[in-house]
Amino acid sequence: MNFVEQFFDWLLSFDKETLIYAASAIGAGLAMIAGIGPGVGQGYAAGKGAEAVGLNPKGSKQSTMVMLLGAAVAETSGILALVVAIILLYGNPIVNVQGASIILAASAIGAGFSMIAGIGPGIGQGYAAGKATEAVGRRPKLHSAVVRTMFLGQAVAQTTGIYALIIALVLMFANPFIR
Amino acid sequence: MNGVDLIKACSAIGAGLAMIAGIGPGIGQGYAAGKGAEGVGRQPEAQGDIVRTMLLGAAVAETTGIYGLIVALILLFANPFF
Amino acid sequence: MNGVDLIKACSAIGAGLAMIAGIGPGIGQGYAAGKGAEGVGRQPEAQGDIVRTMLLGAAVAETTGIYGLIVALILLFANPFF
Amino acid sequence: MNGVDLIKACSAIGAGLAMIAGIGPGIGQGYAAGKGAEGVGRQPEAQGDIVRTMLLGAAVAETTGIYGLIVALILLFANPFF
Amino acid sequence: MNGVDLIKACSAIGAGLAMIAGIGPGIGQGYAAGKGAEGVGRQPEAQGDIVRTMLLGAAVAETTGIYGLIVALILLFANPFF
Amino acid sequence: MNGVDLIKACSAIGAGLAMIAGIGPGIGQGYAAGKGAEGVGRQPEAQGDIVRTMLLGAAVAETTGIYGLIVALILLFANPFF
Amino acid sequence: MNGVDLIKACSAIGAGLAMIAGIGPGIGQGYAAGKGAEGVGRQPEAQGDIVRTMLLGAAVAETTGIYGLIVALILLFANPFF
Amino acid sequence: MNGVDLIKACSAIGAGLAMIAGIGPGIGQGYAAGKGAEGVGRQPEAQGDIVRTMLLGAAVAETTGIYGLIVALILLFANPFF
Amino acid sequence: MNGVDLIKACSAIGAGLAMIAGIGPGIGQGYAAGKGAEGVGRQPEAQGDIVRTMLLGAAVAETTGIYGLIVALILLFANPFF
Amino acid sequence: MNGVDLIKACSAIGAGLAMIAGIGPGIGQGYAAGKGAEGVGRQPEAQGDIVRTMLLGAAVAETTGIYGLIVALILLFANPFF
Ligand code: NA
Ligand code: NA
Ligand code: NA
Ligand code: NA
Ligand code: NA
Ligand code: NA
Ligand code: NA
Ligand code: NA
Ligand code: NA
Ligand code: NA
Repeated sequence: MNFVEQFFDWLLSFDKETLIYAASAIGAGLAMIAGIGPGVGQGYAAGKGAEAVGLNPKGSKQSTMVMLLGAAVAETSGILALVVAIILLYGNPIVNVQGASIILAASAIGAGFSMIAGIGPGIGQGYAAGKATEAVGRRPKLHSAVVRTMFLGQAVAQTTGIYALIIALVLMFANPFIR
Repeated sequence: MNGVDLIKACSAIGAGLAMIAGIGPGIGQGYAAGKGAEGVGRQPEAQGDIVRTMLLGAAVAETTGIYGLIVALILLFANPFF
Repeated sequence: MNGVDLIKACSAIGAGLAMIAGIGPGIGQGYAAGKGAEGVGRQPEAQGDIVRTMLLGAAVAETTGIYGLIVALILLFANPFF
Repeated sequence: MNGVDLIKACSAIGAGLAMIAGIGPGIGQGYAAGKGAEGVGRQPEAQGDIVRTMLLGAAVAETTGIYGLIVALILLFANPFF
Repeated sequence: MNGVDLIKACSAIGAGLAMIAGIGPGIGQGYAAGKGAEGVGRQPEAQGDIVRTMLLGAAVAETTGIYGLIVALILLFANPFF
Repeated sequence: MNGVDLIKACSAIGAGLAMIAGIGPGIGQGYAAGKGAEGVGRQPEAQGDIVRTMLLGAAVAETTGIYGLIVALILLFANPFF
Repeated sequence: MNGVDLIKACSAIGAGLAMIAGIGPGIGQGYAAGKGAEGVGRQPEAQGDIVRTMLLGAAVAETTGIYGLIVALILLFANPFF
Repeated sequence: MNGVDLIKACSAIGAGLAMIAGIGPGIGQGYAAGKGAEGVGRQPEAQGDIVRTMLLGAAVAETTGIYGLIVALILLFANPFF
Repeated sequence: MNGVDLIKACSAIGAGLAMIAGIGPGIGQGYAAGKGAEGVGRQPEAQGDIVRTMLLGAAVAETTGIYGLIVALILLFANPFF
Repeated sequence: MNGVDLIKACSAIGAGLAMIAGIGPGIGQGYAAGKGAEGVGRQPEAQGDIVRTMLLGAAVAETTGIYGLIVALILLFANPFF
């Protein structure tokens, strides 16, 4: 007996749509794991914000604004993951592609794995948001220079999340494995 | 076994995976809680501002946990695949 | 083996995966506990405020762990798939 | 092999996965322990308050680890799937 | 191959997974150890209190690692599935 | 099942896994961004030096994320296996 | 292939998984080592106390790594499943 | 499907897994970048020494990411298994 | 394909999994290295004590990485399963 | 497909998994790099001692990454299973 071949035979006993949808359910779940990042990062920013308004209540408006601004950037990879999951659930482009069902199903899972990279930018950008909040809380006058540096650094930290999105989109919309 | 059963089985796994996102808000909001408690101890007169900022930031940090929950609930109760 | 059995088997795995969310509140609330203990040692007179803020923040941090538990309990006891 | 055996097999894996939640309280409570020890060294006169706050916070941080244990025990001893 | 063999095989994997919980207490207690060592260096006169608080907190942090061990031992030696 | 299909399927998963490397640069560069923003807030006159060092360090931190991307692109567009 | 072979195969994987627990003590004890080295540099006269506390705490932090090793060794050499 | 196809398929997954090592250097070098930027802001006159040490340390931290890349490239282009 | 081949295949995966434990000592000892370098910069006269404590602590932190290596080597070269 | 092919396929996955250990040294050595850069900025006169301690500690932190590489290379080029 060869259980590897048996397993693949079992998988291929399902029709193409079934296999793709089953894999898409797992892929959507995997993509959401990216949400760890923004959660950690924005929580850090929240803590730094609470600290900043306590230390300098007069600058509390500015530091809260910086916290929210930085946290909004840190949300990006969570949103991207949600978008990929929603596409897999409601606008699944894979199911309309002609090709071997096993490749298409695996591509849905691969897209989900790829989005997990978003943990990184979420944490990192949130850290930057927190530090900028702290800095603005200390010296509100330097608001613009601090926020500019924060945005610049956050943009750099976003890149690997974008790479991951591109790979996920390629797997979903421009799958090179299907001729 | 028919195809819908396979989709349902994998949806159960997908729902479980989506919940893992909850690690993030849990860590982040706990950090905020710690910093809030620290701040309130140091500047009791600013307690209102500190707690309000902590809760505002924590609300923002909750979102991706909610996204995960929504995707899990869709997979469970409004599964578009069958 | 029939289809419902596969769904049940994968639901058991999904329930286990959903619990992993609990890592987050565990870390976060522990951080809050540490900061709370530190704060109480420094400003014993503010103990009430510190502990109240710590618990409020920890309650917020618990939510995603609860979400994970709810999804696991749904998979176990109110499974919509069969 | 019949279906119930597959459910039992996957329940064993699910129980193992659920325990992973224990990472969180382990880290968090250890952090609280460290902060508590630090605080007691600095303000020995506040030892009672520090330790009490540490333990209160650690109790809160334990919950998601307990949730994981409960789900594992349900899968093992009160499995609703068979 | 029969069903009980599959259950046993997956129980071996489940036992391994449950042990992963041990990451948490390892990190947390190590943090407490570091803070304890630091504290003892700074306030040698408070060594007794510091070490006692560190060990008390570490005992609390151990629990989820023990839960994981217990679930693994149940899967190995008191498996309810066969 | 045809063998090339299996290779392509697993290459899709492999490409997704390779991208997970991106967690690292995201966290690291974000840390650098935070330290940069902090530094500019403290020593505005050194802004040029701070930002330049931050970007140099961030460029170095990007490399392993690029490696992951390259391996994914090879698997997708220049797959040596078929 | 018979059932015992599958159990053995999965036991090999379970043993590997159990070792992952070792991440925790590795990080935690390393933290303690760093704090110990820092403390000894600052208070060389307290070296004995610092190192003793560091090692005591590190011993406590080792336990869950040992649990993982024991479960792995049981799976390898005293496997109750066959 | 023949055996070589399975090897190639699993090599694609192995290559993807190996790249995950890149998380480490990404975080570590980013930390170094942040500390470098902080240092340059504080001691602009020591910029040369700071940046040189940062880059030397970052080069050391890159190695395990390179190991992962090498293993992935071996699996892709110099696979010893077929 | 026979049963021993499956055991060997899964042992290769188990050996790979066991090595993941190495993440812990890598992080922990790196932390100790950083604290050691910092300490030597601050108290050059205590260099001997600092480095000795750092290495002692790092040796303790290595153990779980060694456990992982031993389990991997047992799986590879002294496999009790065949 | 024969048994040796399955062993080779799983060895490729095992080799990839083993490389994940590289996360640890990457983070740890990066931390050391950051602390080294910070130290050199503060005490340029101690640069030699700082860098030497940093590199010594980083060498110690590299070992588990090397273990992972060795196990991967054994699986690839000196596989004892066939
Ligand atoms: Na980037
Ligand atoms: Na959010
Ligand atoms: Na929450
Ligand atoms: Na809790
Ligand atoms: Na506990
Ligand atoms: Na790099
Ligand atoms: Na322990
Ligand atoms: Na290295
Ligand atoms: Na150890
Ligand atoms: Na080492």
